[in-house]
Amino acid sequence: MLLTSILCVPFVVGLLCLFARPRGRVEFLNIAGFVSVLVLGVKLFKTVVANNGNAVTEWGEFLRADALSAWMVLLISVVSLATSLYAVGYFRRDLADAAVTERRFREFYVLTPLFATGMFLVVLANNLGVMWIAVEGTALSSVLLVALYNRKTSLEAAWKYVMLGGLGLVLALFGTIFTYAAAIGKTGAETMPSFNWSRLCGMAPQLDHHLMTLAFIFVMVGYGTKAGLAPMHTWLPDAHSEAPSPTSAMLSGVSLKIALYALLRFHILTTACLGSGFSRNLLLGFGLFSMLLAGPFILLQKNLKRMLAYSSLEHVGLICVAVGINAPLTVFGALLHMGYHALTKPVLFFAAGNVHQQFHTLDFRRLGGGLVRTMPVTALLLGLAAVAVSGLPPFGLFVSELTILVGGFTSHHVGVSVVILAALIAVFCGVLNKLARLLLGPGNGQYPRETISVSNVVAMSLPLGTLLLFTVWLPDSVRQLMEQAANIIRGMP
Amino acid sequence: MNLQPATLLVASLCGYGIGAVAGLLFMRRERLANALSFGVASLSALSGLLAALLFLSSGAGTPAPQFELLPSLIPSIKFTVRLDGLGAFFLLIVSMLGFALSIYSLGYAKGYFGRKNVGALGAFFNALLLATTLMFVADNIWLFLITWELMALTAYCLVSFEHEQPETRDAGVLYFIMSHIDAGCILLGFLLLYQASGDYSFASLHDIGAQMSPGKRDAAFLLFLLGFGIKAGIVPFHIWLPVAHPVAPSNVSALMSGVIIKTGIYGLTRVCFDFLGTPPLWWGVTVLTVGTISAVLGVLYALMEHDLKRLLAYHSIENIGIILMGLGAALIFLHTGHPLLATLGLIAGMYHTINHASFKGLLFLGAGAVLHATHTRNMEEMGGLVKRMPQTAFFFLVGAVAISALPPLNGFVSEWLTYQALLQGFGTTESLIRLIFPLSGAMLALTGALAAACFVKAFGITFLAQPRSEHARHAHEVAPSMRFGMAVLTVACVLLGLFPTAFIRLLDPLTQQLTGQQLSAQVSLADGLVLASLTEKAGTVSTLGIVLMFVCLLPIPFGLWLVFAQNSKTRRGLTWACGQPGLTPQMEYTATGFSKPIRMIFKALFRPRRDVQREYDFSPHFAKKLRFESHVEEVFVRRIYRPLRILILLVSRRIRALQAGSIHAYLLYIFVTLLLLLLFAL
Amino acid sequence: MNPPTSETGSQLITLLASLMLMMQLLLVVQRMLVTNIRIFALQSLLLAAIATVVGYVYGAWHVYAVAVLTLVGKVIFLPWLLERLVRRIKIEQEILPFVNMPASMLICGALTVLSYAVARPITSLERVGSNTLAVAIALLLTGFFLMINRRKAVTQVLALLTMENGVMLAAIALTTYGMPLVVEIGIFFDVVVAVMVLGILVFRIRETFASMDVSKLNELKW
Amino acid sequence: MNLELPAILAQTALLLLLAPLLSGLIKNWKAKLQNRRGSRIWQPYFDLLKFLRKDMVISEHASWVFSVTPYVLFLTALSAGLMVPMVTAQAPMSLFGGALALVGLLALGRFFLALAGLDPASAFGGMGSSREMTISAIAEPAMMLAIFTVAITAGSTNLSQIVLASQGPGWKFLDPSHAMAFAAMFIVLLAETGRIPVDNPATHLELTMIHEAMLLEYSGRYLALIEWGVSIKQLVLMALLANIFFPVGLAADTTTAAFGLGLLFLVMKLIVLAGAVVWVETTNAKLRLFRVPDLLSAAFILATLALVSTFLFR
Repeated sequence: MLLTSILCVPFVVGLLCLFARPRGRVEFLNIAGFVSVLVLGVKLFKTVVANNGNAVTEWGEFLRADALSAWMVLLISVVSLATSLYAVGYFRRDLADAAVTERRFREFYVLTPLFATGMFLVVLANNLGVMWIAVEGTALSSVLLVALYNRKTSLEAAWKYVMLGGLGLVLALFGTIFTYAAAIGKTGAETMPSFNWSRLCGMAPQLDHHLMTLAFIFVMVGYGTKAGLAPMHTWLPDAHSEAPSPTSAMLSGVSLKIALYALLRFHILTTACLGSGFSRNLLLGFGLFSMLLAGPFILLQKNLKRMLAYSSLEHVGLICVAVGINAPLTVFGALLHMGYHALTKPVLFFAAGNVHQQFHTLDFRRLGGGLVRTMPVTALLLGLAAVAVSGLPPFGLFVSELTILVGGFTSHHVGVSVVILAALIAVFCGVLNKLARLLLGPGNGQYPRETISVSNVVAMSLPLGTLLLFTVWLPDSVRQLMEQAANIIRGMP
Repeated sequence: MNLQPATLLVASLCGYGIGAVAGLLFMRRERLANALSFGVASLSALSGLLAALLFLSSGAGTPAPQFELLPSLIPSIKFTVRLDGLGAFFLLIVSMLGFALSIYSLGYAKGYFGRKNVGALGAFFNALLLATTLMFVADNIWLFLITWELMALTAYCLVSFEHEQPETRDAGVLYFIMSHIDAGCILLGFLLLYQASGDYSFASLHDIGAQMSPGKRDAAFLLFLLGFGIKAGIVPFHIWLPVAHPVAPSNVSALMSGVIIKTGIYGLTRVCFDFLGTPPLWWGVTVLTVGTISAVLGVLYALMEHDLKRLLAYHSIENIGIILMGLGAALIFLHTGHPLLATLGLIAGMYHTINHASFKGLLFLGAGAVLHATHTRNMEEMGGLVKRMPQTAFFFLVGAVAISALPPLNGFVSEWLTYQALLQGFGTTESLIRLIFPLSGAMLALTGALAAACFVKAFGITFLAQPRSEHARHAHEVAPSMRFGMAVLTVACVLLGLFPTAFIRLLDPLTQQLTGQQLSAQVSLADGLVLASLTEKAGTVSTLGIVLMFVCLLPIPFGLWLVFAQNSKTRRGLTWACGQPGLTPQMEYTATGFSKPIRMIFKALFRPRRDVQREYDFSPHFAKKLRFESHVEEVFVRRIYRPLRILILLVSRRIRALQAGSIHAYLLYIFVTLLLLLLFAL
Repeated sequence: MNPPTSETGSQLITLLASLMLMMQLLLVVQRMLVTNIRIFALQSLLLAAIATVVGYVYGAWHVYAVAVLTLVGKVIFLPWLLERLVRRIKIEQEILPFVNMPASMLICGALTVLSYAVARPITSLERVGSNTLAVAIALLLTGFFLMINRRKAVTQVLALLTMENGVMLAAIALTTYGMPLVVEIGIFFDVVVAVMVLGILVFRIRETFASMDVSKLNELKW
Repeated sequence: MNLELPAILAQTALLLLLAPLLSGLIKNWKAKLQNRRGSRIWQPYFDLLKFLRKDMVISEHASWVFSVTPYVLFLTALSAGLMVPMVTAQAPMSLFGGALALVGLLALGRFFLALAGLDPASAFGGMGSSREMTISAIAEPAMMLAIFTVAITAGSTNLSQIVLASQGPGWKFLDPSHAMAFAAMFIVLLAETGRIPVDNPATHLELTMIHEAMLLEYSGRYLALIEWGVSIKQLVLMALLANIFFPVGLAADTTTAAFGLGLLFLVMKLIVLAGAVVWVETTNAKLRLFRVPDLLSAAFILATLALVSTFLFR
């Protein structure tokens, strides 16, 4: 019942929020829901580790959680919890400023749990078709969140998001159907083949190679769009910058990785089927391209949240490259990186949200500088998270990036590693250049000193604290889980 | 109590940690934060100093203490610390400077009270010392890289401390970008080494170069040279240095110039002498050439400065060049199979490293004191400070004499050793390449003479003559703690200058570790009074002897006074001003004027831009107002960095145009991607 | 177990599929919005017909369900919804597309050829009809092109839906039985919800921008 | 350890006494060549005595640096002189430093003199300091290279060792490299001692003076000390030039005859050198300040050629 309850809790919370009356109760429901999901997620992770990496299944293999899924569940629940915590202070202030209406407020609290449910379903569904449906569900629930403010720009962003995302999903569906078709007639009897990933994986070598190649191309472009890989990433900065900050955090923190997860499932299947590096090389290529493309955009960026979005593009690219290299260390590093990035990015978006609520703009030039003076708490947390996201110690992204590089070097992907490093440095330079000028400086005296709610500070410092904790102390069980997940990705269950 | 170096080292590291935390905790109570963080830092530095001295003086045979600082929590990351000869030597440098600076800071930070967050300053200061100290004793790639990055991060925070000034923010950004690039290069270099060794510990990397293919070994060397070179500020990667060092608080400038850029030297020494094995000839030649160019250009650009701290920063480039000359010579000798000479070169480089730390630290502290007193870094607004802050002036003068490589102070000793290494190198090989030795020696001479010229300017314009501004007129002597900090380094300069043989004995563990030789016995003559270069025949010098000579000869002038000048009187009078009454400060020579001959001689390099504006009253012959501006822009900025920056921005702008907001274009990208992939799969 | 009528059925399916492709080409050249919507409805109807034929010929009952869902959803409900939308926002005609008609036709032709080339190695896997898969891929690619070429939000939605038709055609052609019913229904509902969401957005865009021209949505860049 | 007290005392005395004589000699000869009668060659001694007895006026702006400088200048010149073989091959203080220390000591004196030029806040002093430091800076590499050429041949930087090596086998008298190095050194000598064509020791015109500009504020016994120090420096440099390039007649043992012979040779060599200096001073005009680098770079090129030829001919 574990998997079912992980799905049900946020779903029920979302439905309840439709009807719950005082606003406080809605907020409480969300937080409570995500806390319990987190508890369930931890339980799942423990179960999987205790199972020695064997998958937990429910409903006759309809729901299935192996180490990879369990890891993703953990990420989703942590980010959702942080988001729901942050949203309290954020929307209270927005309501006070009349930036959102009561209706939009409720819309957020209903859609966010549904969004989370969709993501949980993506990672827990065994059936590839259901997985697709769930991804589409996350897209649809998040579109309205992106358009929540109903500004011109947010509508534009939402439109681009839904059109490009929808297009990507159609392509992904095409690929999914091809995958399904590749299995027909290969199991002997002319019966309905199973659409379950685990079953397909088991018979992977017998799948039709041509179809699988085509399927992976469509899936790559399709889910790649959703995961924000360049050159299909164009919706990403728009959506991330226009969504309310809690939603941006969800989008960047986990939503991208969920699409990537779907992609990875197909990658595992394709590699097992073709036995060649076809999908690996595609991942590598798209990943590198994404990483390289992020640099120029960050260098000339004018908008804080867009800059963060491009940084996400870079990190997703890095994860892809790491998986594409396919060395034990790089895949391990990629998973580690997913986790660390999921803990870091929301904090950055939360901080950007605070900045926006204070100054009503995200334009670097209009913001000027001197955030350390005008908003010391936000500036501190933003600075720390920026240090983390730039891959500097003492935060974990340094470790994961270095792990990936070491893996790349030892598996004779020296050139790729050098490009990775160059891209990382380029992005670092851009981010530093922008944030140093934003954070430092004499400050603008005409704004009132920042008022920051406790929940806000907690929501921002909790992920950072967790990040720091897991940097210096990675429990054995977590490591085991990641190693098992890495083995799954590398096709060695 | 039996004190072990390891215990003292741990105490020192913990101390810095406590100092950092204390600074943060008591942020709101700045006096307490100041006293606690810098007080604890000075004690920690003292402990580190003791640890280094204990280890270094225990002789070359002592096994290096090695221990785990923290249990390993993430697989493959080990916090192994090992205090070997090289590490201990640099620990000595950082602790010596750390001690002096911490005490100095107690007074210096008072200038920030009520204005800036002194607690944060103390915290970052401690953190920087912690990271640097740990970096010097790291025995593992991971720990090294982590501390390396932390060092860059904390140094960035300190450079940007006075971030209200736009130039400070820009400088910080430039500094951090360059440090990140150097970290990237170093990382790649280490990855290449790791590829060959398969282990992260430094022990496993020892002589790993022998197992690498020549191509990879050369690549690793170049990467390290680039990475550590950027950190050390070699030309042409030095552009961050004269920008970043001056804008930091002066105690931090001193630390950056004294220690942080030395981390590059540390890394290069560690890598070249410990890891990469017997070097090919061109490594040494490259290092020597780079060093020579850095030295000459560094001092030339220093001469053009009239910002006191920028001037000092350029001198750091010069001195790094001199250090590299010693190291480069040593690398050549390693190649030609002359370990003794290599050791001499290494000693010259190391000696100059600690010397530079002491006198450059001292000079920056002096500059800080001047800044504290006059609130300006512009030399043209100073003058006459020798009467208003006599002790600071004295300390600064000692530093100036030392950095100009004048006997009997420490700068002279290390440059003497460098000369000796270079001269003896001539005989080590028959190939034409040996001409490089005397030629770099000549350039070293040029450097030394230009440095002397520069410090005549720096000291003369800043401290002597009449005050050139109201600020300078109202200057006052600085707090006792600041003077004490300077005094510590002054004493270090004098001791290092007068007792070179004793100090070289401390270098025995280092040379034993890196080249397998110990020179302390060979270079010491007459019970250590005289320093010889390997043999007595090749050349000797005794700074202490020179001082003794001075003392012995001093009776001559005094005897003359007694005999002839008993009745002569001394009185104060006006300075000759061509008979005009009223000598004004405007008549004094300025810093810009002082360096004009040099500027004119090296016009081709400097390309000075002059801007003269005259305002006339009634006759074109009598100008009412005259405004003169002269700018010198660095050739590398002009020719490389600015075009590069423009190019990057241009390319970025082009790329950015791909994403101009049209959803149709976006769809097209996906479409084309899909089609390409489909065609590819056909 | 193949029924004897499979040969005829196969031919019928091929015919219907090629008709679908023709509808697609008509869409490419047609600029009236309402007509576009009706052509799409017709195309969906053809899809439903194919599903019925498959269901009948192969005796796969749940493919009927697909046919019914398509009929209800894509032939009736969605066109109705879109037409209502178009009428409410009072825009009838597409403004000039980026590529003119003859060039569009040429491109679509090229895309169809490409589709055949792509589908060639896997035609042997087709269960129903011949070259149905190629048609499906062609539908997808031309739909994609349509989406790029058109400026109006509603046409873009339509293009997306035709692509979806192509996907469903591929599903039927490749798998005989369609996919598991749960998946089919899920996909169907997702599509419907997607169109409703799109509708909401189109409406809001129309309200805010006083235009439905998506090429004017270019405030967000870089 | 060759720290023999008599030798030290003797050489100190020699330096102190011979230096003014050398200056006087040059002045006198120069005057003669210019068809003037000129001052007596003993005149510098009388000047020094007079300066010593005079009262001093020190600028009100000057600081302790101004007062310290005469001592530093005097002591550095004297100490440097003790490291140079003059009469005996073994200089009394040669263990305490060789060519490098000598250059360093002279530079120390110059450093302080330049500071003292800036100290009294006069425009002239600063001008002199600036020019002096510039010229010495560009003279230094040439000097070092010339010294290196000799040092490399002898395998030592120790001046006594160089002289001793020259008396051993394998030493070619005035081989091409040494000739060029000598020429370079001679130019440097002119620059370092403030002679025409680099500087005019007899001028007080602000446009041309270099060395004198720094001394402008000195008077009385400080001036005496400085003048004496400067002349000692001149003597030291000329003795250096004479003895390392023409190492003949230096006393190798401690007999009186050897000493006498050595002294005789030294005086002769100095007379020849002084003659050369006088000849150059009389036949040349002073160069413009910004032409001086050309001269000194010529010296540098000569020294480089010397070095290259060492490489070629060995």
